Amino acid sequence: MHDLYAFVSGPLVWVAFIIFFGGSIYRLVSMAILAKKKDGVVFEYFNFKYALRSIFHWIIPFASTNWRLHPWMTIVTFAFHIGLIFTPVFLFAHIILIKESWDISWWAMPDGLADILTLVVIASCVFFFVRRQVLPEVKYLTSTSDYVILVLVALPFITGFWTYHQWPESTFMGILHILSGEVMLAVIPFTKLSHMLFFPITRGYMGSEFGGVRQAKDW
Amino acid sequence: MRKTLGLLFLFSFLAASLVGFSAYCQEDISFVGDSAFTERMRPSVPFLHDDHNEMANIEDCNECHHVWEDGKKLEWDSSEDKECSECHLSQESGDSDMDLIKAYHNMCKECHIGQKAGPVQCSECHIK
Amino acid sequence: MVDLDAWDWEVDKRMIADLRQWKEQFEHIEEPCVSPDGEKIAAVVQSGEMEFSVCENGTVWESPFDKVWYLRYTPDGRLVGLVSDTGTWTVAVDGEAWEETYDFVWNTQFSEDGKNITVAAQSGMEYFAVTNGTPWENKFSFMTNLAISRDGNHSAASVQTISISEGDIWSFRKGCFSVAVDGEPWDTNFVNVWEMDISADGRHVAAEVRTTIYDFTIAVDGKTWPETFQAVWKPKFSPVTTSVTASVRKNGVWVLMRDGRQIWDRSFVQLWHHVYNADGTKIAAIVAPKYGRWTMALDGVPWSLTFGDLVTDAVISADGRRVGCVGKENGVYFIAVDGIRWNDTFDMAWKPVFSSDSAYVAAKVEKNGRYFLALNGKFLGHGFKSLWDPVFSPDGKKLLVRGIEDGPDKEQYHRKVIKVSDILG
Amino acid sequence: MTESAEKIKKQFIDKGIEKGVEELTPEKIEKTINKILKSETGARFKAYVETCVHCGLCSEGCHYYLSHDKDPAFSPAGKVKQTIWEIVKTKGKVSPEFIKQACEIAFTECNLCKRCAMYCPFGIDVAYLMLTMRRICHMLGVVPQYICDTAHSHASTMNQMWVKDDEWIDSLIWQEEEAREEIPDLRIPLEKEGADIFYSVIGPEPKFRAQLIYQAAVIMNVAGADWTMPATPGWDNSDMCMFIGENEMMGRLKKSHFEAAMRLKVKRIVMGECGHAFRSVYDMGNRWLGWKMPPIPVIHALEFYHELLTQGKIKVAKKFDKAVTFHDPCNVVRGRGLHEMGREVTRAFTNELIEMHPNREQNLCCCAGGGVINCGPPFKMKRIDGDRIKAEQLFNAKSRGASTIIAPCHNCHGGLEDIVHHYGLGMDIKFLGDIIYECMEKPGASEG
Repeated sequence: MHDLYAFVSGPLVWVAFIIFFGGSIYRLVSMAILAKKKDGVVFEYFNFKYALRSIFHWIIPFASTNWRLHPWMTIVTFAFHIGLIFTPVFLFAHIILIKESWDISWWAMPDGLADILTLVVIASCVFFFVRRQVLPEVKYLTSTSDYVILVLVALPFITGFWTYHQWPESTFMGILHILSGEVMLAVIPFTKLSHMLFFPITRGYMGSEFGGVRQAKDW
Repeated sequence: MRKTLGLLFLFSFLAASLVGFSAYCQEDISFVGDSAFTERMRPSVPFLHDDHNEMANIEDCNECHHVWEDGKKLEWDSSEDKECSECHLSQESGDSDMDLIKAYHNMCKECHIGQKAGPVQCSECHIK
Repeated sequence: MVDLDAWDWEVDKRMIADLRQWKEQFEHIEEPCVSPDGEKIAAVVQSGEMEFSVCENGTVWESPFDKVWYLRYTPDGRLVGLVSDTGTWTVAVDGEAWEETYDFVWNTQFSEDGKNITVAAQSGMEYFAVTNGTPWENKFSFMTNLAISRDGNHSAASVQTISISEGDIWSFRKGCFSVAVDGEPWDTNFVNVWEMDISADGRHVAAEVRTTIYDFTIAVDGKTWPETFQAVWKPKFSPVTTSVTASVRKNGVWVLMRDGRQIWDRSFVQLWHHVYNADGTKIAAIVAPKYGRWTMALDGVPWSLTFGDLVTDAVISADGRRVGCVGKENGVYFIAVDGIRWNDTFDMAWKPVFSSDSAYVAAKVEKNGRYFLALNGKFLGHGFKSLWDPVFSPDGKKLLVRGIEDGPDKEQYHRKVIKVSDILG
Repeated sequence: MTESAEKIKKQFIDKGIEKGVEELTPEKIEKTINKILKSETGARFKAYVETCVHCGLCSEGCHYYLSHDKDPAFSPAGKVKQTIWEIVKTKGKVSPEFIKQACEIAFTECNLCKRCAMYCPFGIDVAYLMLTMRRICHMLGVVPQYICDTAHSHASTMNQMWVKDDEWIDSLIWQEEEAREEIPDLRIPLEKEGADIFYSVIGPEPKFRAQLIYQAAVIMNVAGADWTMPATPGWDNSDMCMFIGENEMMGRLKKSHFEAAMRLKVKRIVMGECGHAFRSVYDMGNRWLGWKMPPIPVIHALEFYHELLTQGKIKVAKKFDKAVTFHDPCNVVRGRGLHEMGREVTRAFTNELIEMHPNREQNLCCCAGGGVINCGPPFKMKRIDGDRIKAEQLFNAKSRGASTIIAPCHNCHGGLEDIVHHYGLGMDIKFLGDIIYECMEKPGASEG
């Protein structure tokens, strides 16, 4: 168990972060090179002002027409993404681990809040799961990989919650938590989770075309 | 359909597990403590000093109660008369609570991992 | 070519006509045109109720027409209009209508010496070209892209050789179009035939064609280049040989080819309107070295100066040493010569004109609704109401200026010959 | 769940598609698809395909989806799933039958209106993906017959309607004569070098709607505009080649159009009330040729009318006496933001403008654009069924008093006519130019 812990909390963390950051940079750079080569228009018409204008309307809940059309989805997806990003980054337990390793630290949220956000993320995953099952237009588009991704995202939160609350086998869950977190991080650049990387670009490009060329709104 | 059922099962199992168990307690324990810890984010760490040292085969006090000077651990000096926070949270060092916690964690975890014995995960020490 | 030496090159300024009088005389007068030598000015005028004629230097054509349009001077100074009477159309030259009439005529073209006049014509829904009143023997169900040789003795056009019913996309793809040269179609049919060029000796024709809906190439006298491309633009014959050059699109970029082989060593985002100098040794073209940036390239080497909006009116001096164009950046026009942009900006600029020794270059430009001359980068402050392209004397030392000057109570067309050295000081 | 979609699909037979598919082999399909994907698609294609998280939020953006009782097969991503995702997943190993379905989806179940780009949180451009599918179909020779024929007309005549060079000029001369009866000194100046404005129209105008050229000439003359029209090919700004993915021909058409204007040394191109043509000259054809923006400014009729009105060059003589509603065409509203200008002119010339909902950038498509109406009679009912939601939207405006629809786009006009007729809405459809012509002051006009 000690060796396993040392492995998952040591070298594997490095591996996960290297894959995540390296992979993300690779995806973004290779996409940029491809765009330069074959989609010159993306650079020609990209306009930061209009890109940001569009992005802002989409990262603020209810700021776009479609967010207003789907209030539940909007609430859940924003809560989910906030929980998904804020919880791991501002979790005290994570920060102290980083402090121990690299002697850097930042503001940590109260554990109670982290608990709530974790439940929000897990509940959102359940919501997304049910949505994929229940709404015909979503079900039609859903493939197995979408469920796998959902599980990959939910797993670190479930296991984290589990081990934090010290339910049975919490040591094992602790290992599983670290492992699943690393897997999730590592797959971001190479799965649908890469929408995290490409959102600003695809949205920004559409915003640029709409704002800069078409002189119309795109939200 | 089969895949979906399987996934559904997995989800319900995990959900049930969340609420199905409760924490357990230990008797006759004493805790790692430092007066600097006024607010506790996690439960105190149960620690039976003599049992631990016996089990871990530790004889020298300064194995844990160390004294450092100029970046070197003093072989013949020890600090069992002090609280950890006297050095690890001193005015001069400018340390924060975080650094004190870090000192504790590193002290325990590095040794445990090195010895392949003893608790290392959060939940193993900070028992509810 | 027209003999420029025969023109009056004495330095002077003469009033040819006062258009104010014309306006009083006629109900309605259209925009005038002037003869190449500047001696004459003419306009379509409404001479009565639904009755049109042409007024030239104050004299009206003897017989009026139901309609006159596309009034143009031949290079040798004859006045040509497309006219209709009682529902039929023909060509009128200096007021004399051709005897033959047609259901419609259009697209007037002149030989370089102005002797030959060719138009596209339609009669009974059949299409053909007519030169000096003589039509092609063969007629076609469809004709477009009429081109003539420099001497005007030959004409060619894209024609439909196989009729298809509307919606028959399958027959279309087998190829129903060809090139008719003096009315004789090539043996080969193509899916489409577009613009064409006739060699200097008038004996060969090169055209843009597509052999399938996906394959584009150049066909010379009915024979295609061995390779096909993603797209092609208008081919051109060398002015002295029978070799053909055209820009073609290969692998998403444009290159210049001669007789099927690439001649410039680099490709461009766009490459079109290539022009030859007099002896065919130099080629210049409008190019886009990168997306959205336009310039001129001489023998494959682009200028470092580029324009964002457009480059047009490519011109190369007869000796091939100098290249000019009109460029547009951020909505304003410039004249650029040899990679240098003239300082002044214009609302519009016309094709620059080189003197025969290429020492001077002049152009018509527009600013705030007035027209001006610009010479060797210098903008001449005297504005005209209307102005025609400047013409250099054969020795290149004088400039013919044809313009309408106006004031509160005048609108006079003047012919003026000035010394280039007087302007440049 | 796709039953309804399947049912609808089987009703339509198109010879262009059927015969094209007959000549396909799996090898040819695979080779062509991979060639296109490799040589012509790049980062946008990749990012759009890989970024879509299958959330279904684009669905509400599509009028086909809304009109087919929210059948997911008609959602934007649903259509991408049935076309692009499949060819990417199989690396081009799809059957001729698949191409047939994909062709029908890409050509007749998407108007490329880009409304869904405003519904997808990622701004994924489904219209671009559908155009890519159309491009593949074109390269495979599987294109609906009518639009294919139109593209052939473009290629042969540089106009959409097989209008021959002389027919074009003749119809202008004829319209000039007609209009002179009303305004005696009116002119349609042909080939006037150095004019301020080059006025361009679409092929159907000289062929079927010459009245629009007449009206434009009257408006130009009343406004005292210095304008011209070419007596050569290049007069037609429309472009069905763009909509079948025949990009090479799109480029040739736009070159012909812009060069006609450049040859005549005009300052700007003003175009009639057409939407797709605007898209073609404003951000499609020009780009293929290498012009970042149109080399000569292109002013859509809506903007031009607005300019004439605000500069006082045209004046309101009387107000249009019926309450109107304003249909926002995708290509000039989502495509150029002209919705407020259109409304200002409409308000000036009418007593009452009743908004339909949604409107402006959010307006629902006419279901005719993107080349769909040009796919002809075989797909007419598909268009009408595919836009029931538009009928509801129009009916709602009608119930609040609107009796005339202003549709400043030819395709919208055609599409809305079919919808109004089929659903028995009993509303008139007009171009904005019709209203201006009817209601403006015409100082030079003869009595009568």
